[in-house]
Amino acid sequence: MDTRTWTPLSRREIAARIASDIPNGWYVNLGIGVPTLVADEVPEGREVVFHAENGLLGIGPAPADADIDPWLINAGKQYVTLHPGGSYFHHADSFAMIRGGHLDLCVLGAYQVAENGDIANWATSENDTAPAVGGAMDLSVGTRRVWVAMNHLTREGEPRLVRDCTYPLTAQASVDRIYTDLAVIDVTPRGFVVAEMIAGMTLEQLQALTGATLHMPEA
Amino acid sequence: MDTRTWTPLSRREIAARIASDIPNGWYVNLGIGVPTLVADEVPEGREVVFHAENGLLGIGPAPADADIDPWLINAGKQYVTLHPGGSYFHHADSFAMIRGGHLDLCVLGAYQVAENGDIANWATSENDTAPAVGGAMDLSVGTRRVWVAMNHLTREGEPRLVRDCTYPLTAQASVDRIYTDLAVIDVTPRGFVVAEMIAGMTLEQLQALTGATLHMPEA
Amino acid sequence: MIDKTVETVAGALSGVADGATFLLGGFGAVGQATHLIEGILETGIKDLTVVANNAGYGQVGLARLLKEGRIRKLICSYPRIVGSTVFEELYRAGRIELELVPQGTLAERMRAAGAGVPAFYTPTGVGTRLAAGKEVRHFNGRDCVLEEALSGDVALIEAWKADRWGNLTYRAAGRNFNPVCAMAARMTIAQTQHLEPLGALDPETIVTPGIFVDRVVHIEYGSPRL
Amino acid sequence: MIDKTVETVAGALSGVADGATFLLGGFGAVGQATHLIEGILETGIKDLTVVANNAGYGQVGLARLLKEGRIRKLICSYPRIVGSTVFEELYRAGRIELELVPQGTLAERMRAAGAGVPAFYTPTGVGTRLAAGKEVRHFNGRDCVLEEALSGDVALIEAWKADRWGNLTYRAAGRNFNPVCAMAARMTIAQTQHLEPLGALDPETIVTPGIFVDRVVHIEYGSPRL
Repeated sequence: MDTRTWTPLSRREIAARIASDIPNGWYVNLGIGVPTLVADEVPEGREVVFHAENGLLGIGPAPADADIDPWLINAGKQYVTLHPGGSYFHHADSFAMIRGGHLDLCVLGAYQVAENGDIANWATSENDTAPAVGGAMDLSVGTRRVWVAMNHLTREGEPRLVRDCTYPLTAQASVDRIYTDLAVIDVTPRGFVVAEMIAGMTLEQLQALTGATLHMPEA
Repeated sequence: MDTRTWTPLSRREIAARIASDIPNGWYVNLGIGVPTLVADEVPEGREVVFHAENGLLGIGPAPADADIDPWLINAGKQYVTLHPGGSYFHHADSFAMIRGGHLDLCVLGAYQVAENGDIANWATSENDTAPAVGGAMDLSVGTRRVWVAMNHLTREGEPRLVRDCTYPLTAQASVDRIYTDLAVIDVTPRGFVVAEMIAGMTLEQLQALTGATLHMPEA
Repeated sequence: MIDKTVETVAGALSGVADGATFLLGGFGAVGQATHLIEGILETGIKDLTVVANNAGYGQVGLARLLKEGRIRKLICSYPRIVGSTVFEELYRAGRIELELVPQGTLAERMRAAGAGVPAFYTPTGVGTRLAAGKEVRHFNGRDCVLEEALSGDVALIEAWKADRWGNLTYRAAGRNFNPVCAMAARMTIAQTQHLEPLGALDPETIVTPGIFVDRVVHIEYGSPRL
Repeated sequence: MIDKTVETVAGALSGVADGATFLLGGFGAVGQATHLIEGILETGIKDLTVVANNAGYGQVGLARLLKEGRIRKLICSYPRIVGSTVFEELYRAGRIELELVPQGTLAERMRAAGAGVPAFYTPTGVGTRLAAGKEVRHFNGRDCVLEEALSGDVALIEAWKADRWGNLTYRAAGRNFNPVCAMAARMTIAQTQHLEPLGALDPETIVTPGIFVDRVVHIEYGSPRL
């Protein structure tokens, strides 16, 4: 019998929680997985401009099958549409936007985040066969803010918020905020600071599921 | 009484001489002065694509007054036209073309050229008031070939082809060929090699007007 | 809703401050945001650093700012003004600092700032007095100098068409430094001849995407004068 | 007269040689010059180095070249193939060399090659295993790694429209790496869906000016498959 006093957020609930924190007018890049879902959860009345590494700004919702343009895909290779006001550009310009600090935010998935903001999200061991990195390293160092969306624990029940990443790093000290199925946690000079927990969760319970010390916000 | 046995080429004749050496299909940047005249002297039947630093490829002839487009100027700030097939781009892309070796040729004016190919064409003393360089340094190091168009002598009768430049350098060892009002001279590992002299000129006479040793082509 | 348009030049320039670095688009008279540049005069700010290819033209824009003594330093490839000697006079009198930069290096340094590249090597200028004191390094058989990114606090640029997201197109040779300045400044302000509804600009033909633009002011500025 | 058009894929690829470095445009299936890439198979050349964002898609193009053992080394940000395990098998067997490069660094290294910039500094990758052994230097309070330009012998790219001068436009996300590869190769070969008369492409909307393009082959290649 499950004695837990809480219900973890679903993937869509995590995405909606993130979307609620994105103000009108931000330029945002979304990674694959839960981050991609954020686009559908932007609150009514806000214009958020979504960017894709492969040279798109102003990505709109997924098309109906009949409306697919085979030349219009995002970085996750899904068919998308373009919002009025959207634009196309080449890869060097696209990563100039990323590395040059022009994007307000990227939302990434991760395997691990360390209490100093280190992120590991591209390889699960030093000896990965055929490792693949894509744009993760550029996004992590380049955008003004990096928010991570991930489950609080691995499938095996190991904490993903850790003192030091054991997986290969994507970037050093770059994560600003973490949204998990259990909590919202800021990465600060003090380390992990709990901004929010789901209903029924106590700090002690959350700490037991976390691999580094959790702090409460200063009064 | 002028005892000279030769008649120096006019500015237009120098330009025509240069134009006759430009093959069909080259991409060419022309400096101000005599080089600019080269565009009008391209032999019938050849397509040469002219580039301007301020973001034009495919420059056509000067417009009639009635056809002036005030937005369409070259790097010398003269009104120009655009040939069908021409294109516009920004300054960073324009100098990517230059520095990246995509232009087959630039034709520049110069104060002095040294026998190792050093060129001085932007400042006449180390203490110039309000010196101005423009794109001369980028062109001199970047294009595949650098041809210089200049009079053989200064107004004061000093040689412009010299052992070492005394004016501030634009670039080191970059000139390939010099077209003067008296001769065509290649810059080679041996130094200056006379490719051609105007009618009535002897090597001895030309040498007397030149500040470094002139060589004849190897047989 | 995103609306980057502002009604007036004064509104477009609100917040600019003494000591700021301005990046100015334009090449000669073409593509220079003269109304915005003259708007700086009205704000009263001074001690400015200005990055621009030329030192202005005629008696307008940058030439007026120079004349009124607002500019401490000019970073420039070709500091000549057709029809004015104001820059030469200030320079000879030691009343303005000049950093002379080859034109391609000027463009590339701003592009680098916009692209998050803090420094790069280039063969331009090696062995000349403009490279004096700069680090030289050998790549592929060739000496190159290290050049650092050049960013600005404010870019003042001129567009042909714009929309409320700040997407821009240019006209002919009016493009020049404008898209490069737009990338390189913390705040980019554009004056545009035409303001279009969102979606009217073809996404294939937008030259400066709105991500690089903060404010747009619609001014029917007419034709450049040569 | 300048006419860069060639009639056949074989003609477009004439002169390519063993050991060459190929730059391939495309991101996933979109914008990849599949007909030209498959044309390499027919030429019989081998020992190739290939620079591409992905390791191909499905059973076509780059995936076929890999399968036939023509490729010695892949320089790539995301060496995965949807619908094929050929790269993984070669890699595990030690039969292909992989240089893994962050996607933005890959694009910027090619852009640098095209722009005559031999090397640049970037914050991307600092402190990760992809920066192992690379020079690190501090700029403005931040560590950056030195990255060198990446050029190719031949670029194979896909355009939407082209003319006989080699001017190109692209379609939507088909632009991606294509303009960057075009700048960075000694010879750039484009397959184009549409061939237009000279002057039909608006000079304001040409994305890759013909100066970056050597040969154009008109192939009605249809739509990309995902």
